[in-house]
Amino acid sequence: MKAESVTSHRGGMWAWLFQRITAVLLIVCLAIHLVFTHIVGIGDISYDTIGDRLAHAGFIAVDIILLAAGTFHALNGLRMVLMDYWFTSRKRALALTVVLWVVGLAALVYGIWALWPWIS
Amino acid sequence: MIHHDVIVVGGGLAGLRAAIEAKRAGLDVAVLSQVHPGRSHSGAAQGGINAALGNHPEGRDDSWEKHAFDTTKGGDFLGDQDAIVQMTKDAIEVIYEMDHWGCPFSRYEDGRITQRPFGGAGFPRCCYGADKTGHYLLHTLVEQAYKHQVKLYVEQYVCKLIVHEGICQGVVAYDMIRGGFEAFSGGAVIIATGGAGRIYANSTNALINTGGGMAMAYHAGVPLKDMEFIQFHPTGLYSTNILMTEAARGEGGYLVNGLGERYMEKYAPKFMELAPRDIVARAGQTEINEGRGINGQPYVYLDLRHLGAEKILERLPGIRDLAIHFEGVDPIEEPIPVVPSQHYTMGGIDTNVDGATIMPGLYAAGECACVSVHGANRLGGNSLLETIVFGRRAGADVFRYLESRPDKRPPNARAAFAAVQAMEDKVEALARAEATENAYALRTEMALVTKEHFGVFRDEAGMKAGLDKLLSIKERSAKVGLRYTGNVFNLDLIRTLDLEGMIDVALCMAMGALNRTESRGAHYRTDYTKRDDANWLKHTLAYYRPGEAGPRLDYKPVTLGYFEPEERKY
Amino acid sequence: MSKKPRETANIGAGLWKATGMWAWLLFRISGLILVFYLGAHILVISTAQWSEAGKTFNDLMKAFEHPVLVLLDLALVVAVLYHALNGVRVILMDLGIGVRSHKLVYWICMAVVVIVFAVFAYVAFTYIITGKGVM
Amino acid sequence: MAEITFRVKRQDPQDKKNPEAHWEDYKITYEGNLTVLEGLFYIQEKYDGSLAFRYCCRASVCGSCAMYIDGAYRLACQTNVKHLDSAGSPDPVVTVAPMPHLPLVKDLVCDMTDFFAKYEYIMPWLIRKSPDPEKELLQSPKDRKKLDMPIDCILCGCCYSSCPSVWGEENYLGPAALLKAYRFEVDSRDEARKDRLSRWDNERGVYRCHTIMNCVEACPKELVPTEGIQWLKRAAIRRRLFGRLK
Ligand SMILES: Cc1cc2nc3c(=O)[nH]c(=O)nc-3n(C[C@H](O)[C@H](O)[C@H](O)COP(=O)(O)OP(=O)(O)OC[C@H]3O[C@@H](n4cnc5c(N)ncnc54)[C@H](O)[C@@H]3O)c2cc1C
Ligand code: HEM
Ligand code: SF4
Ligand code: F3S
Ligand code: FES
Repeated sequence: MKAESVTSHRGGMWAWLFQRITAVLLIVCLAIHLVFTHIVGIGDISYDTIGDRLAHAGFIAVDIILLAAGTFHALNGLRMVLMDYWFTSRKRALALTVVLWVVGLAALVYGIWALWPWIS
Repeated sequence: MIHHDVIVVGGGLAGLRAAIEAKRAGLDVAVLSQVHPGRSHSGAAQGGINAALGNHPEGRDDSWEKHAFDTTKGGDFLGDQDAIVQMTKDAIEVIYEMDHWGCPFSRYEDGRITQRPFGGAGFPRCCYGADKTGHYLLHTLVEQAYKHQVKLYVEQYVCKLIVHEGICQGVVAYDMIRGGFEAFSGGAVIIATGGAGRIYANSTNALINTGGGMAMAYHAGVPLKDMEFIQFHPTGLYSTNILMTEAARGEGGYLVNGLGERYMEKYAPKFMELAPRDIVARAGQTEINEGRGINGQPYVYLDLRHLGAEKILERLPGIRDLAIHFEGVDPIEEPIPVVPSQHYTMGGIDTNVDGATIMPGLYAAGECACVSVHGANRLGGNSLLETIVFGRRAGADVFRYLESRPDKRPPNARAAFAAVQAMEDKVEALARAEATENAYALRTEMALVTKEHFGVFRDEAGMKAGLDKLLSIKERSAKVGLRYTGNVFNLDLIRTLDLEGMIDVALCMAMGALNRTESRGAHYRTDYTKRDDANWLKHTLAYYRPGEAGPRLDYKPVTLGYFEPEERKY
Repeated sequence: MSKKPRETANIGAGLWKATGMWAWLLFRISGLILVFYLGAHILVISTAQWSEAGKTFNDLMKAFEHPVLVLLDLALVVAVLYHALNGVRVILMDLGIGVRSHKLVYWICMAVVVIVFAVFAYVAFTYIITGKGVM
Repeated sequence: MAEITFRVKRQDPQDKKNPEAHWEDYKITYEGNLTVLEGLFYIQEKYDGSLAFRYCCRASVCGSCAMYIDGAYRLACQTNVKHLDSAGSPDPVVTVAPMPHLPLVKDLVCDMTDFFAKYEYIMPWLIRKSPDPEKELLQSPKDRKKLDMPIDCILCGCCYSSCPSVWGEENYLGPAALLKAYRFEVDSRDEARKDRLSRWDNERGVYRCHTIMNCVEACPKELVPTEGIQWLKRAAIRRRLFGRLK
């Protein structure tokens, strides 16, 4: 063990905390999402039915939360896994974090673009 | 060659406390230990550590004077009273110090340290942390050693002192991890290697308590003092001799024989189970010898059931675990089978109140030393105290010694080199030897001889026979050899090297015991059942005689001055 | 403390018998599956904006109604449920709840997974067989 | 008289001719009870002086003899062969291996250097800022009770060897060191502010623990390092949000 390589990893609490917070958001929103798409609406998913559902502001909110929280949760989760095995040094971990933020924000923008017609 | 100002051999309570004190005085200190300091035998101590804090509701009138008197009387007046007074005075301070360093003692409602009654003490003055006091104290000191950045050399088996012109200048150690012998030179050496319990087959001690430190000093010409006084603890587990702490009786446990009687009524009606250990051990052994063991078997019961599950779980959880794991009985439901077992070596390297030996530069502290505070019999809870008090004093005195030393020359490199060479030659010879004797068989044989002939009860004929056997074992031990010559973690080497020292220590014990024609404390002779102050109020000193089988015995007077010897009744 | 804790003692369990480790490994794998699914999901949904009136999207959705894909969908539900319920267990432990009885909590969570999955499976199989939803 | 076979994993990396791991069988006869440690001494004395293993107290308090016995973390001195799975069989076999996932010194002896380096790194000592009182530092029994679990740690290394987070990342501090940190942070007498916190409040510290619980499973003292680690995570949050650890 090199003491330096331990100390150089500052922080981590916020990432950890947000992983939990997003998890709680996800479990609520995902439940709603799944029930409506896979039970209520099974076999009946199309551009129009989705459009109808999304006409409710509530559903739009759920989907946007799903998108944002999901993206953070997924990419931070991915980061944790990668840092356990391949991105162990401080430099690599930092690079990974930056790349994942870029990917995440891009995904978010793209996702919102996809939902835009219903949002506006 | 590695150099430090002070070399401490042994990382138990005594060694660590000495190292921390010397380090705080500004010296560069190294601790060499055969196992990681946190694994030292001190960690096995269960019951507690004595100090007249007066925290217990019934102990308000306690004082260090009373503690000193109990200690002196418990030791059958063989203890040096100046040392005892020193220890009991320092006791209070060192306990508070350990607390300030984080030792997790158990607590009263008002937040003060708890105390419990212990054998031979007039007041409940034994401070404790559940029944793992030694473990807590040891880890506290390990932590402090890390904090003070004491240099720790772990898994170094020390086997020889480097002596140059009569001054101790370091040690030679076998590096168990990297292999090979290395010289550690220093301005002073403190030996703190603990007891020699393993010279007995029925010991409660750790497997590494072979008396290596005592043997090293002895071979270098420093006398061993009062070695005939071996303490037997009344309650070792029947099958493994693992200790059931005195605290079990302190908390109210009963000792019961095969007839279901609390037999201590016959031997110490006032103190009952809490009489000093020698008396309780003899009582147990008598019951067993006279056929009153449980179902005629050679053991008696330690019964805790009436304490109730709650008290056992809170105050004696460790005891319960040990009884379950090693004897298969749960003390909450069943009585525990126990036998008297070898427990403590009152004797050891002869030192003064500051831990200094007769050899300049050589110090000793802890169980391996004999300042003589325990006299002929140690009271429970006093030896943890001894390790810390005298470890601290030794550490402080080393500083004074190094400051005042007129000769400031660095240790002699040639002497160090020669000592390493001597060890290497010895191993070479062992490896090449045509081994006709088995070191392990000899060791077992020796341990059984001591157990049989130098046990709780001793007599002339038995001890003579035992001594003869020991001498023949000593002779045969010259013919052992090594079966494995690898470098790394060579247990064969370590255990073979141990043998010589163990036999020599056993011989000191045996000859001292045979010579002493009286009964005093733990040394009980059926042919001389009375204490004889006129002839024997004196310490035995055993000197090494190179080339001869046994030691040369000498005697020196006991320091009195505070309490007059009186009859010892409980 | 139990009465005679480990008398016939498997004192300390081995790696192969460690429930917690397998729970975590599956959790990790399910998490990774979900990450890739989320990526795919965003892409698929976004096809709604690729062509006029969501034609590409509707075609894709039609394709997803194939029984094999419905089964795959079910597998995904397992992953989500497992991850979600074990996630709840993890969060409970973060709060200091059920650390000492983590195995029991784990099996309770798994029971919930099975029950909820049964509902989904019932709906899905009804759909595969009858071609209609239950509601 | 009973008989049992010890199947011991032997390896001497120093041995140029045979540096690889291999299993060797030894037959042991005994009467009454036999612990695994006693069995190892029997082998060392009767068959093979080169067998290496750690030992000291033989009473399960020093933590020397942690090994992987019959596929589980155990203290050799605490393990009675009667209690193992093979006990009932006519030809019982006990497998004895060093703790997995640690560098090997020889046979059953692992290299614990990193383990203790991390222990030291976490500042395992009571940190005080205010001057010491004349007598003891008062501590209520309730506060003292919080220490009961973590102070029983014997630093045997079982938890450390069993933690998958340690396998993946050599710089993860591991359960034992973090349990030590907990032991002091939770102590009412400790006055460390950021001193120790900065050492465990990071992604090589508590956040690397994924609550895998192998450590709890492995601990021969039945301790629960995870409980301490989770407490630390909450403590870090308490500190950031409310400015206090405890
Ligand atoms: C089971 C048991 C319970 C006890 N309970 C109590 C109690 O309740 N109260 C009480 O007051 N006393 C008790 N005692 C006595 C007390 O524990 C010991 O006397 C005391 O711990 C001795 O401490 P020490 O520092 O001298 O030696 P130890 O703790 O034995 O340390 C010896 C050190 O020396 C090292 N060492 C040994 N040989 C070598 C070598 N050749 N080379 C290098 N290093 C070496 C070892 O590695 C170790 O670190 C108990 C003893 C036993 C056996
Ligand atoms: C449904 C509710 C969900 C809950 C309650 C939940 C809970 C959690 C929690 C608590 C963690 C942290 C584990 C740790 O720190 O060790 C986590 C990790 C993770 N989650 Fe989720 N999660 C949910 C949904 C999702 C979704 C939808 C995805 C993917 C898109 C996802 C992907 C991940 C990944 C990849 C990890 C990292 C796994 C690991 O480190 O082993 N999770 N989840
Ligand atoms: S927590 Fe348990 S397993 Fe880990 S080092 Fe301490 S005693 Fe050993
Ligand atoms: S096994 Fe390791 S990941 Fe955490 S719960 Fe124990 S430290
Ligand atoms: S030898 Fe001390 S724990 Fe086994």
